[in-house]
Amino acid sequence: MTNGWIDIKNTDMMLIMGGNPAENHPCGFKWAIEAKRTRNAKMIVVDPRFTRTAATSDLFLQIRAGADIAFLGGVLRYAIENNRIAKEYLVNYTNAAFIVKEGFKLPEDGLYSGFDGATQTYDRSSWNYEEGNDAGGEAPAHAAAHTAPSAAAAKSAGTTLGAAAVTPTPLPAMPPKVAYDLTLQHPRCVFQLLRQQYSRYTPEMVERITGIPKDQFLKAADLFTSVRKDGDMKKVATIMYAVGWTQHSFGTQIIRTAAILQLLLGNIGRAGGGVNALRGHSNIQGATDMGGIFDIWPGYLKVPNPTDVDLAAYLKRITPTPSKPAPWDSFNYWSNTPKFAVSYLKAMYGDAATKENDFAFDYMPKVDRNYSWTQIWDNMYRGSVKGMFAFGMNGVAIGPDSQKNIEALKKADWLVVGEIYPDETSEFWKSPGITPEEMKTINTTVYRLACAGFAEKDGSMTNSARWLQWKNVAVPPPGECRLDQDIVAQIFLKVRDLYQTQGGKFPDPILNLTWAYTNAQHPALGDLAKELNGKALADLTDPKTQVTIKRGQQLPGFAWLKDDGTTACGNWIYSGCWTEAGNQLSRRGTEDPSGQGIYQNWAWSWPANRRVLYNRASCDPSGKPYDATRKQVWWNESTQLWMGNDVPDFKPDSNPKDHMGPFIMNAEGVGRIFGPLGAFADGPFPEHYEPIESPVQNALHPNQSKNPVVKKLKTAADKYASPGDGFNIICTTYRLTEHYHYWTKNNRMNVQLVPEPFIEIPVELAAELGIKGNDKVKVTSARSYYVAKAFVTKRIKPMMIDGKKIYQIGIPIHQGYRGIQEDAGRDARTILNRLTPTVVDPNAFTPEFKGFLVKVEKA
Amino acid sequence: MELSRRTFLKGALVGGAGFSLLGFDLTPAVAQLKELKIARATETRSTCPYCAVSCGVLIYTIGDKAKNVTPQVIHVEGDPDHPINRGTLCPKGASLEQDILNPRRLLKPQVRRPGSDHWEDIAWTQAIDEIAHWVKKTRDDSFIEKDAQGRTVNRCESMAWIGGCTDTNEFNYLVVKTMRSLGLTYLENQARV
Amino acid sequence: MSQATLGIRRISGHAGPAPGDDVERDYQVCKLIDTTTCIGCKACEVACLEWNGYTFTDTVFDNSYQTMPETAWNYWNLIKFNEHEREDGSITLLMRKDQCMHCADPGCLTACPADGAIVQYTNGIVDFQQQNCIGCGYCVSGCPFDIPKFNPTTKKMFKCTLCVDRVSEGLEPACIKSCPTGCLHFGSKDDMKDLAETRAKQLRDNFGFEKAGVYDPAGVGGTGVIYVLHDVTNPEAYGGLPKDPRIPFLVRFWKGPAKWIGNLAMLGGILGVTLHYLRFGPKQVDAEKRENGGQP
Amino acid sequence: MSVSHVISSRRTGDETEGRILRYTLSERVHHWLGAFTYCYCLITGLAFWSPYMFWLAALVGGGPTARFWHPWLGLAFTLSMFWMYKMWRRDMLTTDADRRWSRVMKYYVENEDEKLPPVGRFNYGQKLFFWLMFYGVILLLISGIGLWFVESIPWSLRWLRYLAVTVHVVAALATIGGFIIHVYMGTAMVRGGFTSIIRGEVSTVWAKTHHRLWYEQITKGTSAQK
Repeated sequence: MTNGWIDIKNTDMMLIMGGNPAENHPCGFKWAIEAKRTRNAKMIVVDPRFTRTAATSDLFLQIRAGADIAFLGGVLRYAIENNRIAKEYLVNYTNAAFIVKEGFKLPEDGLYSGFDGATQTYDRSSWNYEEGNDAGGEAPAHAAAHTAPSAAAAKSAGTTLGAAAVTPTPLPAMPPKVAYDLTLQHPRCVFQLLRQQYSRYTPEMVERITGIPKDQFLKAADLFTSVRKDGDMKKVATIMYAVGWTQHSFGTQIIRTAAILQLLLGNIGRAGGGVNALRGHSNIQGATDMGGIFDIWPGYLKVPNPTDVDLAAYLKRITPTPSKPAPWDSFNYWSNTPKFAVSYLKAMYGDAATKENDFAFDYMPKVDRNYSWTQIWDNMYRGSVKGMFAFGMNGVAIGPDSQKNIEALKKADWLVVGEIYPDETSEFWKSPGITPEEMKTINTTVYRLACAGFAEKDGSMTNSARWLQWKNVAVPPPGECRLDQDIVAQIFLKVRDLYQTQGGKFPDPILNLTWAYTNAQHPALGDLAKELNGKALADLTDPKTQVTIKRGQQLPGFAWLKDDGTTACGNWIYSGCWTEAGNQLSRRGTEDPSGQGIYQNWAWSWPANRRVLYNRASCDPSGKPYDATRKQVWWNESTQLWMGNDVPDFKPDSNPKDHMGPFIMNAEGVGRIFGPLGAFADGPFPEHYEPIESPVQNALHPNQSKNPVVKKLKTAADKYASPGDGFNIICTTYRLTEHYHYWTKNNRMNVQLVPEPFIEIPVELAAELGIKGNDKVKVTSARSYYVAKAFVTKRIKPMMIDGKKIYQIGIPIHQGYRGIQEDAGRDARTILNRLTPTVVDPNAFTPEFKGFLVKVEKA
Repeated sequence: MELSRRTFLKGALVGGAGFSLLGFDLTPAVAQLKELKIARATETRSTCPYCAVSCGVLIYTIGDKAKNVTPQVIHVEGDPDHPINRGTLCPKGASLEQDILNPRRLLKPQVRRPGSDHWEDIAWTQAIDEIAHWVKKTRDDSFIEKDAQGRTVNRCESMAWIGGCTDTNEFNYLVVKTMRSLGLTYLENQARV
Repeated sequence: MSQATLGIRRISGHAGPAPGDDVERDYQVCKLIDTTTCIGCKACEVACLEWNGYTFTDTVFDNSYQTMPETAWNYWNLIKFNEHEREDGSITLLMRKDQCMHCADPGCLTACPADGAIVQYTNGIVDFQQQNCIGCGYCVSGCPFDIPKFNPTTKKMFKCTLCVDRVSEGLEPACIKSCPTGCLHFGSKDDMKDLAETRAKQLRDNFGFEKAGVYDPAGVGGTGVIYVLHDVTNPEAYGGLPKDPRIPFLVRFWKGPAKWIGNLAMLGGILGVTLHYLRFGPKQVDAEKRENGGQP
Repeated sequence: MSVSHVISSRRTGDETEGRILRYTLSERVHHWLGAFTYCYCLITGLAFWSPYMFWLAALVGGGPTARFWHPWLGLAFTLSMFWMYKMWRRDMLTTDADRRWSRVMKYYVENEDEKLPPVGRFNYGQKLFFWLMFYGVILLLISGIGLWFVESIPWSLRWLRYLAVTVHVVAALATIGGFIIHVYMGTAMVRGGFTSIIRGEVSTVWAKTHHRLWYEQITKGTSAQK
């Protein structure tokens, strides 16, 4: 989230779309209710179903699953046409005034410039700024230069990953001096391109694509943009979303549209504003920060690819250089990448990482293609992935196309599952439909290790608002269960012994990995947290403040990291979490003097305990907060420093006159309305594309209906439906508030709340198919089938999409083949994700779980 | 209400005295208050493992940390001091007692041998030993030091690690650290799905 | 009398006044349920079951998010889900937490014949004392909200106790503490009424719910549980919340005037025959009458 | 009318040394069965009826036990009532004589029986009492079942719950009224009445004065048959 859970109480307007916080984040949703109760904030909910979030909303719109960009594009057009934009914010804090190079083409026909049909990729060199100076009128009186906002999606607001696709061909650099036009009139300035791009998203077009009636759409657009009526900068609007946006073949671009809308309205960086991703799992943010995904190192450092022949080449490729209008200034904080990368390598390989061997750069694997989730199962299905560790992740139940995952596991050699309950992945070899004979032919060795539950482990978890919080051990692990970290440590140390005694392929990284834990077989999570924070490997002195840190001491923060090997830090964004002052993660200060829900002394949030990101943008260019009642940070003329209730997300001593951009992580220093060059795989502006399995053609450009860069997988198990072959009902999947994925089906209490899986079917469709409430229903997709009871409801209405009557159904994901009800034979033991298609978003590689085609019939 | 002396007396007295329409009743209608079950339990502060709101929870366990007691959970409630949930919990968080104390918990390592139709128990040491051998064999069989263009890549594409989104930061760091040192490129977690 | 007894204001089936009646000063507890901010998440149902530790039951899906059709002897509070069609044709989901209302004038206590089976504490909580309950089910007839539930095996009645064990130790009830959106609120009756009126006014003025209001039925003397409803003129839409709940007339008649008439009739009958006997004495058979000279 | 009974083969009306059999053994047994069950239901009913009498329940084993047995013994009483109905149905029909009797009932109350028309086996008061009990027990049964399973009466039919309570109470009060008079008459007012239901015999004089028509019918009947 750019802001935080409690910060939502400061908002005046909420758009909740692509997420269902009342059901999936109930205790976080309290703050949305608090905003309604204490500030009369209005809540707009847009969802394919009338959910329990919609029940407390002021305006609910039912939308067709997969038409989110069309709706948001329409709201963008409405805001521009009705001048509901934060002009000063737009000019100074976004790249609206930047001028784009010749040769860039908007996708009227569905394709940006540079598309190569054969490889289904773009040559993105034309998506760049033009070099030059003030191309508009003469420079205005005060140096009201403009800074471009960072790719709001990059680190925080956007995708779960924010990693750029790994493209082997090197991209041209962004010009250091960018041409700009402060009056925003230049035909190729970003603002005009934005206006032209969304001029096609008229209310009529929005109705055709999304199925939302024109008047309803206009009511919502007017209500949401009303925060900027007549240029009023006091009010703030927030956008809250979840996997309802990410799980599409254009998921990243949906979130981009929201980010652009919030930049246009000047809501990013404001208390009660921002684009807030309601992350799913308790430590999904932490696991990603820690580099638990293939394309990043801890701290979102890009993973090296084979063209990085040495450390220098690697650092040159991934360290951005400023690209901004001449009079402006850009902190471009990613310029410190070398310090972070070298400190990480020192943390990994300690003394074995020396200046001479490029700090053991070659010990790290280099990546030159997509190794994401669906690729793992695809390659296991093809036989190249032989073994898998699955610790607390139920790959078979997650899918997509669970049957393919089961087939893949049959071909693997070994599988190690670390779980606390019997799950589908560990028992793939006896999943429903496998005969005893076939079981004999499955040669996979499966180890199921009994792990410890959450109450049996300490350690920290990072929540959706980037707060790291320490938890304590309440009960010992039952039976012979072992702590997860002990299991991984013992397996690794055993592998290391084998390499020491028997040798083997390239043992160096294994042998030289640092393992300085007080108890090697049982690494204490406190030791690991200290390693994350980072320590000095030599005496360090800060020239400005003359403060010295002794060798071996914990570093106070990432400002102290060096690229000469004198500091080690496991994850630069977590530096500051366990300093010499002790474990910051277990702080429990409950004071909140500003009343904005910042809670500076509660636990610790990354980066550097900042609670609201880009909070410099909550002030006007002269450094005065837009809304005095919700002051976050401000420029203190006397001390010549930024100060505030929150840690300023800014260079502390940068005078507003220097006009440094508030989005310090971007090379431009400002928000990216236009996502240049390699930022995004499918276009600098979001364009509406139909889901891979869609009942209708794209109303904007029928011949390019789907996202051009999305590739289908090609094994026998990858099948895709089209309306032609009888699949004409849109199906969306989601979680319930009473259940948690495939976990609480083992919990007697939650099973009592919702005892059986069900399928939400509109009353009209049920009537057509002769289905009554509680009847057993079979849903079939191109890949497989799913059986559950019918929940005939009035909360999903039929929709008119482009003249066609379309039905939508909704299915919760919680059924598996091991669980209390499953073992008692009280449900059909079919996994929902047998239905879902194996196609992913080109930037985040998230499968398209929301909005695919199915058939429905009585079972 | 236990048969107190007074009730017994009253019953006997009235029984003997025969009819008395306006009988004077001595039964004390004492409302027996259930004593507060968490009054003396040990209170441990933790975080709910389910969603990313990170509600603070109080886990009440029996005993007062004395040596001769194995703590067992008797109740889980919201942590009123936690600034985000302020003592509230959702239906999953409120039922955490059933997650900690659950008869379906796996209690020992098991293995399914190739072609077998059942789980077999296996000792921890043997399981770890076998897994380590599998890891080494799979890595050695398929480790790629140089790619087609002869550039150093040092990666192992035949093993995958998935998981970790409800486990701690420190565990995830340990996993990334060990798996990257093995050269794994297939490294994924729920953030992806 | 033990301290607990002094805290009791009314006792069911009790001859004479309750020992603690009007003896101790105490605030009236009140649970506010703001159905306009209820998200039907069932945290209250779980918190109640977890705190009171009663057993689980096998439930069946029945075309609704609702856990079960009615509260049960081991499920004291239940959210009623209703897909409600508004005037303008749009659908909304009305969710109301159903549990004992802790009436000021409880129908269950009035109807209960057993001594001490139902008590009303000085803070307004109405509580079943299972050890005194004789399982006759009169409270089922007395309750205007159909709350008391019978356990067929132990032959005892059960209902929400408003966590009297927590409240008496100064804690708030478990369901209220757990409610994620703060739709449930705990405090004195005056504070909660004030909070409810303010919220209802805000709903009328700022959120377009002209008929929003506070549900605190006078028919039962006001309740320890009050609702804020989107439309207080139509409480029935919230899963059968009675419009004007009061103790049923026949129950009041039976426990009131009929009781005294009956007692008087019986006393009168006994008195009557005794007087008759004194006045007329026994009947004489012919032979005896002749010997006694025909006196009566 | 009389039922041959294993214990005693004698029929009502048999005359031995100036004693006439008024009630056979089975009639007496059923009467006392009904009496006992009614008394139990009376005591426990009164306990549930008024707080001031709740201590009665303690007498008969405590509230729950009282509540447990009350319905079952209620059923037993109903059965014995029906059985008595089967036995005395014909004798209990109101005749013209009864109507004339009722008009001058005042004398009966004031013990001037001689001014009353002759009476059959049961006088009109006894008949009224019988029918009172008979219809009373039917009402008690129906409303009792409603009370017994009150939790299974659905909320939509809740008026049935309230009606059940009221009907049960009113019917009970009626039967209690009758019961008081019945016990009073049987024990205090009519000497020999009590022994008649205990031992089954009455003196011929008793029969002549209280139930002349029954006496004549019985003695003429037997002499005629003899």
